[in-house]
Amino acid sequence: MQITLNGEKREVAGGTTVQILLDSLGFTAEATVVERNMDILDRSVYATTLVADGDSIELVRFVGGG
Amino acid sequence: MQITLNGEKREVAGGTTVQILLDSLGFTAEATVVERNMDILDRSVYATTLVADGDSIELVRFVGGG
Amino acid sequence: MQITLNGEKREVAGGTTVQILLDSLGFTAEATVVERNMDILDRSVYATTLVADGDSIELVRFVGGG
Amino acid sequence: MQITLNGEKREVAGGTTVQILLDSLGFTAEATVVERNMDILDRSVYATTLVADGDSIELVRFVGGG
Amino acid sequence: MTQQTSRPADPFVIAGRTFRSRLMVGTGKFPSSQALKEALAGCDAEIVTVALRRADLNNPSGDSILSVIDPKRHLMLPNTSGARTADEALRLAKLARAAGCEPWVKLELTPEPRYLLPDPIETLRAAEMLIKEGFIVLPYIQADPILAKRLEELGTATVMPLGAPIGSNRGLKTRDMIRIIIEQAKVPVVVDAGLGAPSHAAEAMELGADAVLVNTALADATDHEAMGRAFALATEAGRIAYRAGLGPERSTAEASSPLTGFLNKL
Amino acid sequence: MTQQTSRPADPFVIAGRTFRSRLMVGTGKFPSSQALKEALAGCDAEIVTVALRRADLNNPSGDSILSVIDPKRHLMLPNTSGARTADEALRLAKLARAAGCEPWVKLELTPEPRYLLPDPIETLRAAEMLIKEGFIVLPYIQADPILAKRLEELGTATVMPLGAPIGSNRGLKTRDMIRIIIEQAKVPVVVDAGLGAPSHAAEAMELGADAVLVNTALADATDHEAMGRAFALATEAGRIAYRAGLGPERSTAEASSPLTGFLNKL
Amino acid sequence: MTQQTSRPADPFVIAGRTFRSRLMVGTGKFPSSQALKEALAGCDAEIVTVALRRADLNNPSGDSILSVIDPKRHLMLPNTSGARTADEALRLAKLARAAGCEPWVKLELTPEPRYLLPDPIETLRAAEMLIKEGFIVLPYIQADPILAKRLEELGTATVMPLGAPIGSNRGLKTRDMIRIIIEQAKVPVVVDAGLGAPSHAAEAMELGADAVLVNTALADATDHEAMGRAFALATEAGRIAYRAGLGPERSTAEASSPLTGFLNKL
Amino acid sequence: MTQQTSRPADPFVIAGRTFRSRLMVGTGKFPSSQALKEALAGCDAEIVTVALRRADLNNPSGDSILSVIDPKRHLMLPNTSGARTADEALRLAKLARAAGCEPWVKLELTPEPRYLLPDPIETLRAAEMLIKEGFIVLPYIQADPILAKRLEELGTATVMPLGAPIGSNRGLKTRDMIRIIIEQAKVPVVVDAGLGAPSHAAEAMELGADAVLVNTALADATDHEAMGRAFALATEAGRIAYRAGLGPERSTAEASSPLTGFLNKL
Repeated sequence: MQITLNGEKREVAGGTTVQILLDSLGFTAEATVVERNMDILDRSVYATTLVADGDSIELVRFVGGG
Repeated sequence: MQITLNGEKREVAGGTTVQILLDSLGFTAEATVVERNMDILDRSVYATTLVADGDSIELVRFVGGG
Repeated sequence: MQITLNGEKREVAGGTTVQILLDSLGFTAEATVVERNMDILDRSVYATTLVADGDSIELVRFVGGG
Repeated sequence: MQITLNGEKREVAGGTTVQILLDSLGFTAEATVVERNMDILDRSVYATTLVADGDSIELVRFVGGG
Repeated sequence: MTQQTSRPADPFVIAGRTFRSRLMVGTGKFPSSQALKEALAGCDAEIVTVALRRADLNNPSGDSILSVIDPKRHLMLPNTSGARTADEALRLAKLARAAGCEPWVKLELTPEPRYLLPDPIETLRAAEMLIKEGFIVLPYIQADPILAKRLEELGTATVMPLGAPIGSNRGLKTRDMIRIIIEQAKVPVVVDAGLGAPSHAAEAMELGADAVLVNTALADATDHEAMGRAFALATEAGRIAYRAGLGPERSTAEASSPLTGFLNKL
Repeated sequence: MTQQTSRPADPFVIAGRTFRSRLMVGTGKFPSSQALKEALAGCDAEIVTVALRRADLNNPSGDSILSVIDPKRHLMLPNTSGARTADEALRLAKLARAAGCEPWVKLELTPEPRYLLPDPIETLRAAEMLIKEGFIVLPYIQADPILAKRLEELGTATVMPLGAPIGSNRGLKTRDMIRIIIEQAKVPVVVDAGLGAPSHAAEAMELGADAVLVNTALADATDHEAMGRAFALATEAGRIAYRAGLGPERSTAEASSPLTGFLNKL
Repeated sequence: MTQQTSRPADPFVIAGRTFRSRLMVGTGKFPSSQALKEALAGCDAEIVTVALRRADLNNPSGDSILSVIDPKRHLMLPNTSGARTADEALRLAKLARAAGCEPWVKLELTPEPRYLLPDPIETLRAAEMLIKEGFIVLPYIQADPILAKRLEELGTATVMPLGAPIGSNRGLKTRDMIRIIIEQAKVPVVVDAGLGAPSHAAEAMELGADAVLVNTALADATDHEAMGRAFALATEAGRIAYRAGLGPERSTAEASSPLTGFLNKL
Repeated sequence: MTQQTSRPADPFVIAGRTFRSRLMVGTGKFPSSQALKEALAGCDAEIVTVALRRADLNNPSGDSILSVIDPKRHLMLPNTSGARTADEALRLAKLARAAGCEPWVKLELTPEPRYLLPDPIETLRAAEMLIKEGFIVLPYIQADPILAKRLEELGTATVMPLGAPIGSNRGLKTRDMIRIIIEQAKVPVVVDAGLGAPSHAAEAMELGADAVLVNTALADATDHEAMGRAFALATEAGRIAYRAGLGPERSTAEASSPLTGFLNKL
């Protein structure tokens, strides 16, 4: 199935959880926030939240800023 | 009967029109705008508009301003 | 005899030395410089330098300045 | 013979007057001042003043300036 | 190129109406009608602002501002001074129109009396209401480029950023922001408030302002006609210079006399 | 009071000679004689400065500055630019006089080329020598009030303090000292150098300067006649304002519309 | 009076939380994490701002800002940079909170990229929404005293007026308006943006600002720790001077050495 | 790079003698010896100026400045205030030396009392005489780059250009000329007079001045020790920043947060 990840189209296998997605990308939960279809996900649900076809997901992190 | 004229309470006789009021105060219609109970009156109706008890009337004119 | 001390005329007795003059005025040599007829006197000669009639003497000291 | 004209060495024939020099260079007396060995020459003597060997001559004129 | 040919190419247009003078004059605080009359004559102003106030019941035939303003030469521009809310500003604008003014209004919303600075929120709200009612709106604002852009997008006829607080005579203290407003504006920029000397007016015009509004400096003058003339000349000077191309600032000197052709040294 | 009556009461006099214009013009760096001609026409200057240099031997009939300056309308004021010592300045002044100039000289002694700033010691020395030789001396100086006073006491016809380095267009950077010089001077004060915009000229005149000298800003302009006109207008504006009485700066606002007579609040 | 006794009496409190340092630091544009680390060490800052951006999918373990910020010493203050509307600002604030930040936010709404100036209308709207959501709001604004007062009345924890455009290093160009904001504010005033040198920070503090925020000047420095130290010292200097009582400007001199007791003249 | 390594590399040397502090303090106008003592303690100054005056015959044991100055910590630098000619300055310098001062002198020649501005001619003459007599001369001068260069060539140990008239608290009004003096000087440049706030001292040091001298601002303070501390911190801040590399002014903004990686718009 296809999702939009940080603005890019991506294919992901069915049954992929947010945690699996992060792991596959090499991201650690600590430094990252996940927004799914405009809703912020609590870290506690990463492992139990399935990514669905058409999802728009944003992985956000802190950078230097004034 | 009593009206409020530019913030001051005033006694006026029944049957007083706006025109009569202006004349009695020595104002000419040209230089003045009359607001009656927050409604601006057209000059053409000064002579036919009766002042009613409790009316709030403002006589306004231009002054120097920046 | 008469001298001019810091611009004021003063009477002093004959035989007055600079040291005697300072003592009589209550000045200590340390904090003060003495200029006699435009010549700066060395402290070592205060005791042996006689004040002469008509002398112009300036007692100078440090004050706050920018 | 040789002269220094505005800093440049120049050969001029004997018997050359300042006027002849100016003419040969195409300068009009009006717009130019002549300084010969640091002395300013009056225009009236251009025709009668001979240029001598070793003379230092400056032809000066007005230019735009602030 | 000569002035004769270059000047006509520089019309000053607000809301489709062309003006000759780029100096607007406020009529407040003059010691007498005569003083105001002289100032207006001296600067040959076209746009003059006025305020609306309650008539003095004890002085009906009082010395009127209208005796000085000539409808043939002047556009009387009523301001909304005294208003603290958009509704009060709308009310004053309507009264002015009813009194015979054209539907032009200098929108002025100053909630606090000490510095008389404009309220950006109420000013934007009032501008929207006034435009809906068909008014041509000239808003007095802080030197805020984003606010200026938003007002322009709403449809105001100009923006009138301040140079300094009203009557302070401090000059173009907001120079950097005024410069940005001018760079971004598609409507005329009129610098209002704080211009206390002709050099301030010239500086604003040199930056590219389309016009300036002056009041206090004229009212405070000893010779009102002369000061009016001075501001008119300086405003024109600044405008001409803006169009004639000013040079850049340099951190070192640049000789104005040739650096060659020196005589032999002594 | 009207301009008609007040203006004639303001003659500009240097060394007993009366001038109409308070804007002096430097003639350096113009792209062409035509450009200079237009600038002079635009500002209607009376006093124009020129420099003396070696004639170009390869270009005897070269385009001459004299073709533009009209002895009937202009006083040609030779400067001593290029001189680094009093003796060299004296030599240049004498050459200028021999070339037919009146015995007026703009004394300019600038030992270093980067900022072209005047040397106070040599300038004072040269002024003394020139005055002895019968010259009318207008010295270009740092904005140094004590030096200005000393030159005045020597007998110079004016003092010409700088606003900023020559050609820098930076304006009246020495404002505080210029103000003191004006307050103390008994001879005309002419602000010279650094005035890059009409507003700078107006500001100097508002401070009470008797005149200004401008060159670079005119030479750099795209439209020379227009820029000349702009500086002339601004100089006049500043002078008129100085005489008409400018108001003080205020730290708070002062309402230009009445603070009474407001309508009942909504 | 001595520092020992006077200094403890000067706590810097925002939203009930007391800070030691009055210098806030922005973490953008540093050449490396090491450079930022040195700057933070040099100025011993407590409040440091950060931004939120999309993670780089190709660089998951990328050099993180979090490696430099020490939760024990620093309060990480997320900004809403990138937001052009109140809704986007709210979204970013929530993301930051979800990422573990305390509910503090530097509200930054800059619709246009050239000057990055704040939008007064959206900023006010966003402040209201954020406060409702329980955030402690520090809004970046134009130096607009009326807007500052309105934000304070809404309940923002501070106001953060700009001195000049972000990164311009131009200093306190809005000085007059900042002075008015400080005079009228009941919440801390933090001067943000444009402060390019320690003297700018000191000037803001001398005016009575409660704190300053600096970023570009630190990031641009050659020696980051030294520049951090310089800004910290200047900020403290300005604060101490504000409390110790600065003298007034004078238009004439006032002798610092006695004007009496001179010796007889030669 | 760390302060520890960078700071020792920055000694302040006058006439071969190294100083720790770049803040010189004038001792005039303090309300009491205690106030001066606190100010000196607060700024930890090394070089302190004093004046010479006639002793008060009626108050021989009067409160002496010497009670506050500690020869172990302070270099007492006598000034020649009160002198109007080079001869009077020489006389005062000799008196100071006879009184036990080292042969250092702050040369101050101010003929007029209203603005107390230095006389360039007499100052140059006095400097020559004093140097011949073996004095180490620190001359107070107008911000005149040519005069500064001439004094340096004569052999003065420093030049001390003014920022504004003595005691005026107006700050670095002569900024442009100070910048040129610093650029051209081979001896230390000490900005003296007019510095009324720590930000003024920092600004002078950021320009590259080697030191500053402050008096009035310290004497006028309410808390003398605190103000002394404030000036010391600001002077150090300005020096560190000068060495750490300040960024350039920019006419537009430069984002301090990234302009990429924004989230999808709402």
